[in-house]
Amino acid sequence: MTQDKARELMRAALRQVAPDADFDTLPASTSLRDDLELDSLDFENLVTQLSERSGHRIDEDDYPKLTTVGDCVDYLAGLEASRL
Amino acid sequence: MTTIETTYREAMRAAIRDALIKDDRVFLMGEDVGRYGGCFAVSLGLLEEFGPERIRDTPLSESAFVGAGIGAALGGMRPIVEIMTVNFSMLALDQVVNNAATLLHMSGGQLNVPLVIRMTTGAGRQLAAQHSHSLEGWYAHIPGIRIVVPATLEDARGMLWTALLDPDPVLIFEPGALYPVKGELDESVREVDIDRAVVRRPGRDATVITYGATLGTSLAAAEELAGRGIEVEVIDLRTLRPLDDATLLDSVTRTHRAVVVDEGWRTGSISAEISARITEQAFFDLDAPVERVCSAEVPMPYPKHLEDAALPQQADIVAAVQRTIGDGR
Amino acid sequence: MSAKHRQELLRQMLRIRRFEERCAELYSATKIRGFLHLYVGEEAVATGVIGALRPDEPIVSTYREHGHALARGVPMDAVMAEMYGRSTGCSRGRGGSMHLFDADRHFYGGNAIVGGGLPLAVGLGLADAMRGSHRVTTCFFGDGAVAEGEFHESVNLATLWQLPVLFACENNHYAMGTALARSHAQTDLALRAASYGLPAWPVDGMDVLAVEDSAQRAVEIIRAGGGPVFLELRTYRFRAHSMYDPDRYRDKAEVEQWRQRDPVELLVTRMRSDGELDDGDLEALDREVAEELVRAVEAAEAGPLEPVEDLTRFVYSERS
Amino acid sequence: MAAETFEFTMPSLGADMDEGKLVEWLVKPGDQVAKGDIVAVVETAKAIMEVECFRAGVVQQIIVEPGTTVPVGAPLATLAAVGAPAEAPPVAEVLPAVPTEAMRPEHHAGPSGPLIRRLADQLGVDLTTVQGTGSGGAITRADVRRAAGERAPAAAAAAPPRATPPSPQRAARVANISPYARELAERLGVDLGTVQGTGRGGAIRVDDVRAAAVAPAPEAAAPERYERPATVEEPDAATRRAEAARLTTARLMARSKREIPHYYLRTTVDVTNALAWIRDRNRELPVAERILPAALFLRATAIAADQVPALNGFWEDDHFVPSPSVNLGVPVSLRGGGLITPAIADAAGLKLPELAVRMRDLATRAKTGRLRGSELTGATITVTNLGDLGVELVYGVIYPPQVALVGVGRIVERPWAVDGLLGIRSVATVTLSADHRASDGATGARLLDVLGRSLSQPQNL
Repeated sequence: MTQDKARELMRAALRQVAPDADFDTLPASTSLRDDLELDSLDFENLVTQLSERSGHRIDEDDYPKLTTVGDCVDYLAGLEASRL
Repeated sequence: MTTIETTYREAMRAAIRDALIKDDRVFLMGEDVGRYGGCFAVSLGLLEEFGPERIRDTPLSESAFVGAGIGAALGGMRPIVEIMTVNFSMLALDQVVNNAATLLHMSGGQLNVPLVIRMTTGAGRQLAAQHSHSLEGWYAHIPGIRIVVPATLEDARGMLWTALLDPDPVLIFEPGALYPVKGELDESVREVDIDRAVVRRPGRDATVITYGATLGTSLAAAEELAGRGIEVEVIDLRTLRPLDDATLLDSVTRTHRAVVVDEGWRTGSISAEISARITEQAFFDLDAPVERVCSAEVPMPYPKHLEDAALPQQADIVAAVQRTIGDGR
Repeated sequence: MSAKHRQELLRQMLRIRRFEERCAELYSATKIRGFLHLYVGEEAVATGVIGALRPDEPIVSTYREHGHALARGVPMDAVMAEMYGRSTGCSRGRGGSMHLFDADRHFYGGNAIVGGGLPLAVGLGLADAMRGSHRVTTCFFGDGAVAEGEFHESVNLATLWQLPVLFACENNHYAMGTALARSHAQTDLALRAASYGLPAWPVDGMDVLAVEDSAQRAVEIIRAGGGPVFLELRTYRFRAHSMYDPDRYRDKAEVEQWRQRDPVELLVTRMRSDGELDDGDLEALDREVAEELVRAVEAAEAGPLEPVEDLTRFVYSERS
Repeated sequence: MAAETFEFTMPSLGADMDEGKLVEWLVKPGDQVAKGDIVAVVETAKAIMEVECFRAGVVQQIIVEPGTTVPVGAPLATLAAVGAPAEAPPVAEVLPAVPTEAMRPEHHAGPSGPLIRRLADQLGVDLTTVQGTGSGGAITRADVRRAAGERAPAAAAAAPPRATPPSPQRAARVANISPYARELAERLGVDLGTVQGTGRGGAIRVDDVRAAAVAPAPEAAAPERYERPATVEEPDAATRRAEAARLTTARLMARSKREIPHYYLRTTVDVTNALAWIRDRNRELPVAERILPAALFLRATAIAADQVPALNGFWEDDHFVPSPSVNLGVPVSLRGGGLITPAIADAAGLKLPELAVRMRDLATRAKTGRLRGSELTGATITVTNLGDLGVELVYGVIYPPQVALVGVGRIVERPWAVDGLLGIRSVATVTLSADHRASDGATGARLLDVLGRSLSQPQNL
């Protein structure tokens, strides 16, 4: 999946969970937990959004790889194109 | 306008003197109003100026001299009958209720009773149970008479003449605690309206409705609350019958909260009537139940600390307003 | 005392007697409701006392007041209409039997509170006195009222201020169910009134001529500025206290004994013996009174009820 | 020409007399009666009275026998008139101007009191068809019911079955709302379901509505309660809502501290097995239904509250009111600040997976303001979990009128002895804040004990 597609997917998912966050202004290093103050429920909902939108089931084992916004985009880009 | 320094007592005396001068049908009758100068010195000096025919000391016969006042009014005079205090007025209740209030209606409109009865009311000077009543609310229950309560120097000076002009009986209740109150009075005041309540202090967050001696306490409570950012509107009823619903409702529909302060006992009181009228006519504007601050339902005790505990205090009014603003309880 | 005048006294007493008897019937037929206190037997008092008054001299009465109202000249149909509660009644139908009012005729009404009228009469007298007038205000009240505080206060105040008031005490010997001796330690009411320092004497209340004579003397004293006078008019009611009273507290013999001195019969006998009255005159009087009564009842029956919309009128004066 | 006859009727002997009982006749047919003679004795409610006849006549026929009660105006006897014709018309013929109740002739039916008449109206029974069995032929309630019963038995069957009586315990309290708050809510387009009440007993007040208002519609002339001096620009809706939420919580917490004597207990729980169990479960569950660790503590609290009912209910009017169901209060922090505490009803009956889904749904809707009004009230015990934010130990403040609150800290790795061997375990500190008016330490300890043990056997969560 291309970087842009991944970014677009992340923006859509994040708007569901943290509508007040303005995705375009967020640097890649923005921490989901600390900067965006997502609690475990918000994070779980974000992962659910990313899984459904990307068509890939993101397992709990990969959670550590999704600490910052940049991580998420890179993780998504690493997935092959969506199977949907 | 030029103002004079005077007391509530002197303002009322000036009003009586003024009326005696203006209309020779006017005369003052009551216990110790002449030679003694009035139990509360309101009629001091009037006997010397107007003579015993028009300043008439009566025997201790409330029923007879109040009834005689009614009869004299039927006979074309304009009597001012003074009952020393509301506490003794019960001896003349039959004449007030069954004759003064009733004759015009019962006679099919034939017999007017243009009579003014004045009496003191209220507690606050450790006079104990039999001398501390506040029963103006009883009288406000009776159709056919008007009930007014002057709480300011201006009202004390101006209400009497308006009452004397009224073709129907008017009872003026003077809070005994206010007689010594001193202040500035517009020298030109002769006659004031007795149909309207008056906003003594504008406000936004709650309406405190009161009259007579508790007006001062309510204004003090409003000052205290202002310090906490709560702007209270204080209304002086001035007339208990008829009640000026319009002024009350205009205020409550703006503030959405109401506290009624009444020195009478709360059961079947004028405060109960006001609360009922607000609920009946402004229910959908209320953000909290109407609160009432009244005297404790006890015969007034003699010792000061108990009398103070029984009477509506500033702190009680502040707490009541807080309850309407809502402190979560 | 001319024959013509005595005939007028008889006519007044007959009017009262027939009126009261008709009221009893109409009450039984539920035409008159509420309380009804009849004056049968006491006609001489109203006729004699009010006969001595000028038309503009105020009268304050009690709930046994039909005789006073008729004697003062309140029209019979206005009184009957009032008993029917019709708006053509003398109090607009609002007062009923116990509250007849006629301001134009200075009839300040019945009062259902025993003794309630006494202070009013003192006040009316006070108003006249303050304007230098010795016009007499007459207050009727019963022996029961003499036990009320208001009686003591009023007679004392009127005497203290020398007010032009005639205290006319109709002592019919019973305060509802309580005989005189069982409600007064001192049953000589005239003697008792005298203690307040005003002229007071008893009068035979069954003899209209004696009543008129006493009333005349009392009124002269008052008009001359002599202050109030108290008359104890000893009389008797031939019927129960009211229509609702089984009247078992009086024994029949006592009633019979007083009936022997029926005030109407007393005058008829006196006039007959003085050749002032023959059967024809009496029949004519009876017919005249009966016709007046029939007209009054018909007028009352036809009288309109006050519209409900007027219920609150006159609670306070209507601002012109 | 036959002599004119007239009726002697039952007289009215008092203002409140409707009927009278004829006790005795003092005359018999043929007797001569003069005007005003006493002819009979009548008994009323008050007394026995002698009754006079107002017209002279000769008694013809006795209509009513002694001992009979008849209404006022009913004919008692007939007499032949005698004496001058000019006599006023007999009373009976004068038409009553106002037909009084007593005068209107009822058919053959006996007299009936107002209550009987009202019952007849209710049951649609025509009284004139009813035969009275009471004394003097009076119609009794039984007579009316029998008449109603015979007439339409089917009607009774058609009556809807009585609704099952509400459960004796108090149903979950529905939020009250002040009249002005309701009106303002309509005017500002606020869905009352999203509003948390701060007034007495959880009542919704105008401040609560203002707080929930998304776009504050132009209120009527009334000036705004939070009127700021002109210099400060108007705060946006979210800030205003947070501010109100802050006020809501502030009032509730202040009341709690003022009224409730809290006592606090603490325990540390080994959740290693439980975490492993849910990790395995999550591998099979769809992402949207993954079980969050927080759900573990909700499930454990539900089980414990179910087994220790003394901590599950309300303190009201100076006594404890137990709740039949366990409704878990779940505080949810809103983005931008503030707290809202919806409740999961009947949590004890939900297994862990189901409870986890309910929790996620409720919390998500709470954050987006789409809760129903009923979900905001009725919590019987609350579980506050600050593990997310790295806090290890939290002593919470109880939500009045509840009597207990469970606090959950962060899950941390700690050295831990298991069967005598030292190892690294995942543990969390769980606390209990409880109302000492409603329960004592021993009861509180039992709840924490049950909670801890249930976490150690995840398979039956």
